This record gives sequence, structure tokens and C-alpha cells, in this order.
Amino acid sequence: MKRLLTMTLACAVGLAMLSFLGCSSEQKTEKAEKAEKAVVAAPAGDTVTVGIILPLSGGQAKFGEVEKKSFDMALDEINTAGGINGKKLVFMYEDDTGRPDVGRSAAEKLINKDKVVMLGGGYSSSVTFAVAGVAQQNRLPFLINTGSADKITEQGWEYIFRLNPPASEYPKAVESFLTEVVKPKSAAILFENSNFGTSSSKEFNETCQRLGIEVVLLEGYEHGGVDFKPLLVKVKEKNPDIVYMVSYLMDASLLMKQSKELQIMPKAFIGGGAGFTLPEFIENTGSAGNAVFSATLWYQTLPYPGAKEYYDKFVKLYDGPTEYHGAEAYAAAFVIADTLKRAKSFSAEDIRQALAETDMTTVFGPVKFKAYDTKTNQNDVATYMVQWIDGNLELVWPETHASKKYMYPIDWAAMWGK
Amino acid sequence: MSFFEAIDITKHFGGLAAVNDLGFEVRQGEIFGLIGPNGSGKTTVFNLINGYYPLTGGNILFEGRQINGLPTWKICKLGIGRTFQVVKPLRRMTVLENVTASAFNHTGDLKVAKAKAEEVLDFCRLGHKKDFLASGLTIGDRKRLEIARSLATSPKLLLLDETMAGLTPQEQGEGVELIRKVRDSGVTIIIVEHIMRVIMNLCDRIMCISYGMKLAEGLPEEVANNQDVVEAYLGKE
Amino acid sequence: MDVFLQTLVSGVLIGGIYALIGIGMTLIMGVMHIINLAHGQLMMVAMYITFVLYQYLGLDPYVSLFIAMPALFLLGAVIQKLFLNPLLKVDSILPENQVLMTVGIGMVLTEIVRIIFGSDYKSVTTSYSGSVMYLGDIAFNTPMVVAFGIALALTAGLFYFLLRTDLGKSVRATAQNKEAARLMGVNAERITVLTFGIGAGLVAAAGTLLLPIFYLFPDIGGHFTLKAFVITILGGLGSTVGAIFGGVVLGIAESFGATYLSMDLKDVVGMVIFLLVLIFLPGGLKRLTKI
Amino acid sequence: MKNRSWAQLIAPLILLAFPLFVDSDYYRHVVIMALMWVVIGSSWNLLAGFTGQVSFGHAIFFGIGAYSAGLLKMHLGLSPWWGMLLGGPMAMAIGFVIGWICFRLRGPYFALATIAVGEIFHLLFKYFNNFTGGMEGILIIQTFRSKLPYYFLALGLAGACVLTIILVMRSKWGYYFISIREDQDAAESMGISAFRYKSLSLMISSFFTGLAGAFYMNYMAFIDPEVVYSLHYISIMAILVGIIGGVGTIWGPAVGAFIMVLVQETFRSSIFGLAPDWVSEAHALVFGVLVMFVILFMANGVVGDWKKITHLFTGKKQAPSTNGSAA
Repeated sequence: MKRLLTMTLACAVGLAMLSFLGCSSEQKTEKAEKAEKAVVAAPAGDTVTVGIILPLSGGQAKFGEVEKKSFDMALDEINTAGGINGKKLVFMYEDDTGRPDVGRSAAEKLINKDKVVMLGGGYSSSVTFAVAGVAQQNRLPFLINTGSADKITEQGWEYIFRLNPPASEYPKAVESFLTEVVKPKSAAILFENSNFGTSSSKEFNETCQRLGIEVVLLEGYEHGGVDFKPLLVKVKEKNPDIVYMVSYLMDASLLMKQSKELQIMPKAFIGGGAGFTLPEFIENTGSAGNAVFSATLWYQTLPYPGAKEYYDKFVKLYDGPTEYHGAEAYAAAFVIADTLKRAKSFSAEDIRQALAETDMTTVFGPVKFKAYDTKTNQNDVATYMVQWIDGNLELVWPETHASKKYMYPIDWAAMWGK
Repeated sequence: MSFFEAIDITKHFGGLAAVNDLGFEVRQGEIFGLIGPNGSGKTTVFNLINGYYPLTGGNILFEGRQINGLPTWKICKLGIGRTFQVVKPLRRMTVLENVTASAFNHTGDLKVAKAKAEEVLDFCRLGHKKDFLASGLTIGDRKRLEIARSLATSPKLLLLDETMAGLTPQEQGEGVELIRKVRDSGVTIIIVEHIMRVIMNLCDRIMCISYGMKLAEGLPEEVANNQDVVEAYLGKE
Repeated sequence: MDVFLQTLVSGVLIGGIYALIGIGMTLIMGVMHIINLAHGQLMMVAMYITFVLYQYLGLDPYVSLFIAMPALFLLGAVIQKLFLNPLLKVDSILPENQVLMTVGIGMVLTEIVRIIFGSDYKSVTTSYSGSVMYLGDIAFNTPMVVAFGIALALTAGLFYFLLRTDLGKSVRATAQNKEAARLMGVNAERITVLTFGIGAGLVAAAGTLLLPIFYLFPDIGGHFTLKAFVITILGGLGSTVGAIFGGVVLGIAESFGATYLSMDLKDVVGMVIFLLVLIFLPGGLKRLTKI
Repeated sequence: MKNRSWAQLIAPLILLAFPLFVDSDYYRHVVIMALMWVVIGSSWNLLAGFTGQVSFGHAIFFGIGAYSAGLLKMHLGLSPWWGMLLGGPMAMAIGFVIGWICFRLRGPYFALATIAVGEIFHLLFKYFNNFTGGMEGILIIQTFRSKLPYYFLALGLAGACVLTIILVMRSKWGYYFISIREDQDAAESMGISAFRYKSLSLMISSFFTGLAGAFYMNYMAFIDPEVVYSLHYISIMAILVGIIGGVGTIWGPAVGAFIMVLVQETFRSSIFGLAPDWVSEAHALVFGVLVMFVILFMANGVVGDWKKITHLFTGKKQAPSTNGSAA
């Protein structure tokens, strides 16, 4: 009995402390924020804080890291150039660990506790979707730069803006390449059973049907498998003209390595973005990754102002290459800065207004949010196709922008040997 | 209709017959002793009556009803209680809680069950230790607890499995007295015991088994003097 | 026919890796009756050791085997001695608290590795990573064939150890009855430490052999922990030959599930078989064969 | 008796008054999450701590509850609040079936079986994406912008759950549950159908876990199979909450839930921004170490070993415990 009493008392004390913490924190956080501001602020003495939600740990941290570096680089440039009308811009990063529930909590914290003026980031589709829900409900603008599930901009949410194209549009360039060059009759579609994988593969399946390409195999897999041969052996048996894969980095590497082992030789292997464009892909796969195509959203030789400079600076600063995810983040940072500069005030409504009126050119291309098809506040982006040629990622399609002529048809037997 | 009857019960473990074609009858109100050398299958017989093991062959009738094939708890509900040779106190419950739990056998009411448990504990002279944790009891008290717990289920037939083993002579005396008291309260008892003094003292009839087969059955003196029984215990000369 | 054969070959080869993972677990579960839910995490640690040796010293993973295995033996022994054996003296409501302890150990190992190495994916690409042997049209991945061979060799070695050496006999005695073994003069506590060490060493071999064909990240362990106990139950507790058998059965079942049902359902097939064996065939598949 | 009723009034009162003192949505959110974990942890504890059946699969019931709400919205366009009605019974039904399959097994084998069933649910909900939405998940917009309705709902749920468990544990069922935990064979010979009462315990447990799941759908507004069927983040967390607070005690999981959520949030925010950034990565590590520590030195958790802890500070020698039972 006594034990119960002490227990309850302990609970009570704990709660009391928590409530104390809570009420005093209201003032405290303000104080702390001010103190923080005082430390970091430029002589002008004022800052404006934007919350950025990225996967900084967990399976997607690789991409999150590239994006964070790009955000940091852009932030530095923005503040060097005078910040937001004299105020210093601050990015407050929150780690979503790749899980939507954590992302949601992070958004709650940024909005309610840290009182950021708007949100940015959003890597994986599920996290982005969950965070977008929070932002919309709290009526705080959220500029997405990577999360690509189509659904996100199909809800009619006026506070959600997306810089990158929806997943269904990633293979737009692939589509024209297929109709003009490869002219395949059959296709196999393999995808990771994730939000991005499922929605992109669904869309590509529809694309194939529209183009009259027979989809002989449409199959998902669980991330983390060691052995893809049972899946690939089916691909080999069906012998499709093209194999389209939506995978993150490691599965992408394993799929190609094991395809080589099984000597699967379609007219073309095409990746649906994500894992197929990272430098680690070719490191892991070696010759097995050569001549693989991938959809992409950006390439450093594209004639956008600053694209090449961004790439070179990134390589110099961080001693490693960047790719379309980095460019998305870098561009998003400038869109955020541009919006805040134009906004009449830092109220959510004014920022939303300014964001909606965005019309600028970034390293990622022109940015303008519009409503089309079933989507709203969606930036319409051109897409491209890259190919790994002799260990380098080259832009090959559309040909007008190509950094190198595509390698097709491909003589797998000669390249792989046996 | 006999009160309790085992008809040709058989139990095989793998190829080994632990109990073989054993038949016996127990009359209402008597104390029936089951004796036999180590490994002769006494505890197995209890486990068969109690439904812990399924029978390989034969039938067990209780108050005219076939009980083999029923689960243990149902057999208990019908009125057969048992104690375990290796005592199984519910260690993290108090003595009272142990007995209360089994007193719920025929009631859903906590008050009724508790009252019943207190009554049984007093009957078994454990009342003064009712708030002890079962894990803290001496071996003698644990055996009493076993009996109290099975009594609290209000059995008509009680199976006592070596309740005297490991007790001091004084405790044994108390035990014998307790078992008599139980019988006098109207409960029929089958008892497995090694200590001959206790058996001879208590039982109305005795059956001796060896290798799962019946050697002798009858009044205590008859069985004790039976040549086969003596041989089974002492070995052939 | 090729599809069938290639699936079978893939299944058997991946089964070899599975067997290596399961064999350590079966020893631990058989002797100490502990379900080690940190098994995959131990493997993960071994993989990181191999990775570091390769990255910074250029050591071939097959050479690292001789470093990773002893290292994990030590780690396993320390875990058993410091964290699991003391629990025998603790009176807790749930007898499963040793299992829960391994959950905690697994978390801690994962998080320490995450703090040191980050959650990036790492991989080791050796010259032979992608090397393949062909028999007709059927591909045999060389590192997997090697892993299979080593799995067999380690099983044979363990079998010999348990059957023929005094120490091994003590281990078996402890597995059958700890109290009796203690009475016979076996230092049961030391035996459990030794057994956990060997179990950890064996799963280290699995990790090291897996690295050239796979990749690693801190969270990789959980997935393989699940495999490990599936294999152990399939093969029958404490049976070394059973672990090989269980591993190969799981490998084949998953492969056929993936080929003829769907790649998505590969793990479901494994789990369903596991559940069926657990419920309807206590003692595992070895009961069918009487090995 | 007086002490008890007095003490039991205090905790709910403070929790009721909490939002009056704290108007930060963030802190309210933290307490809402803790209250949700009180429900899950207490439910797990009823089955594991009181009935002795360690489940590694409570994510199943959580997921069923969450999807009951989510699928109503997705397929029928109904408000996910209806899920609060459907989620509990659905989870209970599934719990009954799973019990029917898995209660043939005892001890650690039961635990293993629940892991397997949990993974099967996880993978099947991913696979049948036409029905469940698969990895695209189900997203709703919260009904209320204020945290208050959610706060009181969570508080009500936690209260109902703990109260139910208190009542159950004082009744015949409670005695039966503990008897089964202590010795299943002895319990059977006392006229207790182990199978029936284990199933009852599991059904109560899964009912409340399902309710917590339905609440999660309504409050967090996004679910996918990885989130709600997670072995690591739901099933194992439920166990750790129970262990830290105290297995087999009424209030243990409640205390454990608050400890877990507070540790997680304080470390995730680098101890309110006072510590360097890397501390935020250590929250899982700290929690893991805490779990190991508790199992080693406080086998009965913070609540169960409360005396031990207080005596550590007052310097008194520990008296042999005489009140280990919970009923």
C-alpha cells in the first residue's frame, strides 16, 4: 500500500516537474532563442529561422547528408550576400530518421516550439507526406524539394509547394528515349516496396500501357535482401526488351551485379532515379553498372545559371560529387531566401503568398508553382536521362543537352564477358 | 456404479510401457494407498487420472462418467484435486492468494473465495502464515499449502502425491492427522507414499504396483505380507 | 527447367550463409536455452571489423576471418560473463529476462556502431565479389560457394569439438542438465561463457563471408537475428547438423517463394514455415530425419 | 486503504490539470505520446507481466487498430473516429485467433511465435497494397488543431486501461492470470483453464492496444505498415516500457512510458539544446543502456524495486520483500 503511495507520489512529482518545465519553457525558449539569436546574429541583430526536415540518420542518411551540405552551402552564400533584407537566415535542421512518425514529431516541434516561419526539406515520400499534413493543418508553408509521391500535391493543400516533379514524371525523358531510340515491345518493372518505389512503378506501368509496351513482370521486393536471383531469374526467363528498376542505392547495386551474374541481357537497363545516380553505385557495381541508364532531374552541365559552379564548389568544399538531390536542396534554399525577401511580413499567409508568386531561375532550372492536371502548387520540371559510360555519369537525353552521345545498342556479352 | 474406477489403463512413452493394463476401484469415503518401488509408475497413474497425460489405452470413470480425454482443469472442476510430489507453490503470491485462486473453482465472488480459503487454511493449520509469500515457506508448510490449495477446489476425490516425503517425524504425524481430518470431512483420498508407517497407519486399502502392473491389492496387512510385494521392494533372493 | 534449377541453386547457396548464422545460435540456444536476440547485431559488429580491416589495412575479408572470429569470441564471452550470467542470480517475474537483456545488448551495439560509423551504407568490393562459375547456364556465385564450403567445414569442426573433445563433452553435458554437470565437476558458468563466445565467433564468420557480396549499415542486424532463430527452430535446437539443414531449407523455401509466389512474399514464406514447425513439429525438422 | 485511494486521486488530478499550466503544444504532444504508451505498455504488461506470456507482437494489435480507423476512411470515406469503436474489437478478434494458434506454445517459444506472426502481418499489409494502401500509407487531416481534445482522449484511454487492469487484477481473473504465470501445471490442477484465461488476458490486452492504434491514426494522421507494424519501434518498445517501469505491477508500465518518452525527447533535442548536437544521436543508446541497467540491477523495474531505489538514497538496508504480489 505504501509502495503504491510512494509510486503515485513519484509520478506526481515527475509530472509536476514536467509541467513546470513546460510552462517555464515557454518563457525560457523565448529567452533561449533570443540568446541564441544574439550569439549567431549578424550585427543587424535579427534572424529569421526556417525549419528543414531531412533524414540525417537511418537508411536514407546518405541522401540527407548531400542535401544538408547543399543547404549549408547555399545558406552561407545567402547570408554573405546580405541575408534576408539584412536579417540573417538560419536553417534549423531536424532529423526525421526516415520514419514518418518521427518526421511528424519533428515538424510539430519546429512549428510549435521553435516557431519557424516556414518549413523546407522532405526527403522520403512517406515522411514528406506526413510532414505536409502537419504543415497544412498548422497553416505553415512547406517547400518540398525531394519527396515525390504524386499524392502530396494532389490534395489541394494551399500551403504545400513542391520544387521537384512528382514521381510519375521522373521517367518523362525516358519515355521519349524509349519511343525514339529503343522502341521496346516488352518491359519488366522491379521496385522496392516503399512509397517512392510503389508509386513510381505504378506510373511507369501505366506509361508502358500507353506506349503499347507489354509489361511482362511487375514485382516489388523487400529492401535488405541478399539474393535477388529468384526475382532476376524470372526476368531472364521472360526476356523483356527493357528492365526498369526503382531502387535505392544498395539494392540497385545488388540488382545489377546479380543481373550480370545471371547474364541477363535486355536492350537496356533503366533506373528510376534515386539509387542509380549516386557515385557509390558505380563503385559498388564496377563493370556490372556500366551502360545502365537512369532517369534524373538534373545534371551539372545543364545550361542553368550556376549549375556547373554549384557542382564544382560542392566538389571542392566537401571533396565528393553531388547529384540531383543536392541540386534540389541548393535550389530550394535560394527559393526560400527569395520568398522571404519578397514576403510582406513573416506571417504564414504572407510567406505563402510570396511563395505562390515565385518566378525565378535556379541551378535546378526555372521555378514557378502552378496548378496542372490534378496537382496544385507544383513546379513543372524538365527531366533528363543519364547513363554510366566508362565509369562516369553522363547526360545522354534529350540529345540537345547531352554531355555525351548515348551508348546504344549495348553489347553486353563483350562488356561483361563470361 | 462405483465412485472411481480405472479400467485397464495403459500408458506408453515411446516404446516403453509406464503403466500397463492397470485396473482398480476406489470406494467413496476411503483412503486408498498406492505403493510401489521407485519408477513403478505411481506418479504416472496420477498424471493419467488428472488428465496431464493422455491415455494410450483403457478408461477412467469418475462417478460413472468417463473422464479420460478431458483436460486437467475440467477434471478438477468435476471434483478431483491433486497435489504434486515436487511441490508447485505459486511463488510470488501469498499463501492466502494461493489458496484463494483455487477457491475460485466453484465461485466467481472474491469474498466467498477468500472466506473459503481462510477456512481451508485454518483447517490445514496454515492460517497464521496466510500473508507469507509462498516462496518463503518451509518444505513442511509448502506441503501443507499443496494440500490446502487442492482442498480449496472442494474436491470429492483427492490425489496426494508423496506429501510426507522430506518431513520430520513430527511433521509426518501432523500430516497423518490432517489427512484423516480431510477424509472425515467427506473427501475420498488416493495417496501415493513411500513411508510404510504412514501408509499402514492411514489406508483402508492398498494397491502395490511394479513396472506399471498390479502386484497386489487389499487390506494393508495383506498387501504388506504379500510375497510378490516383498520381493519387488527387496529384490528376489 | 533453368528457372527451377537456378532458383534451387540460389536457395542452397544462400542457405549456406543462413546455416553459418544459425549454427552459432543453435549452440547458444541449445546449451543455455537463451534466445539471443542480439545475434544479428553480433554479426553486424563482425562485419564492421572486417570492413575497417579492409578499408584501412587493405586486409582481404577471408584473412579478416582470423581476426573477426576471435574478436567476436571475446565480445561474446564478455557479454555472457558480465551481462547474462549475473541474471541467473536475479529473481525476476519473467524467466525471459535473459532474452530481454539480449534485446538491450543488441540496441546498444547498434547505437555504438552508429555513433562511430554513422548510418551510411558501407560495402567492400573485392576482385572476386562478382566472380561467378557457370555450370551450363546455371550461375554459382563464387564467394557464396566458398561461404557454403566454410559453413560445412565449421560445422564439421564444431561437430568434432562437441563429440570428441573433453571440453565439448562438458558443453553437451551442460546443455542436457546444468545441475548434473555441475555435480560432475563441470564449471557450468565457464562453459556458458565459452559457448556464447563460440556462438558469437561463428556468426562472425557468417558476417565476414557475407560482406564481399552484401553491404552493411548499423541496422542490418535485426533482419538476420530473425533468420537465425528461424533456422535454429527449423533445424532443431542445439543440433549442429540441423542448423545446416535448417539454413538450406530456409534458403530454398525463400527462393522458391520468391520465384513462384512473389519476391515480396519471400520473408512471409520463411515465417510461415517457421510457425508451422514451431507448432506442429516441436524439435524441428531433424525429428523427421532422426539425425 | 485510505492511503491508496488518496494516492490514486493525485495522479489523475495532476494529469487533468497539466494542460491548464502548460500551453505549449510541444509539451502537450510529449505527454500525449507518453499517455499512448501507458496504454500500450499496460496492455502488454497484463499479458506478459501478470499472465506470464511474453509477447513480441503487440505491434499486430496496434496496427490492426490503426488500420481499422485508416481503412474506414480510405475505403468507405467514414471518419476515422469510427475506428475508435472498431479498432478495439477488431484487435481483440485478431488477438483471439492468434492466441488460439500460439498458446499451444510456452515460454520463449510463445515469444518467438509472436515475432513471426508480427512479421507476417507487417509484410502482408505491405503486400496487399490495393486494400491497405501499402507503403503509400494512409494520411488524414486531424479533426482538431488544438491538442486539448487529443490530450483528454489519451488521458481517458490511459485511465480506462489502467482502471480496467486494476479491476481485473482484483477479481477472479486476476488471481487466475497470476496463477498461470507462476505455474501453468499447478494452475490447471486448480481447475484453471490456462488456455481460456490466457486468451482472455490476450483479448483485454489486444483490445486496449487496438484502441491505442486507432487513437494513433486519428492523432498522428499518417500510418504505413512500417510505422505501425514495426517490430522494433512498437513491439519491442512496449516490452522495454514494461521492463523499465516494472513488469507485473499495475503502475509500472505507466511510469516506464513516461521515462521512455522523456528520455527520447530530452536526448533528441540534445537536452533542450544545452548539450552538443551529437547527444541527440545518442537517445537510443541511452535507452538501451537504461534497459540493460534495469534488467541487471532492478529486475522488477522502477516501480517493483522502488524500495531498493529509495533505500539506496536513505542508506537503509534492504528488508526482504514480502509483498511481491500485485493482487
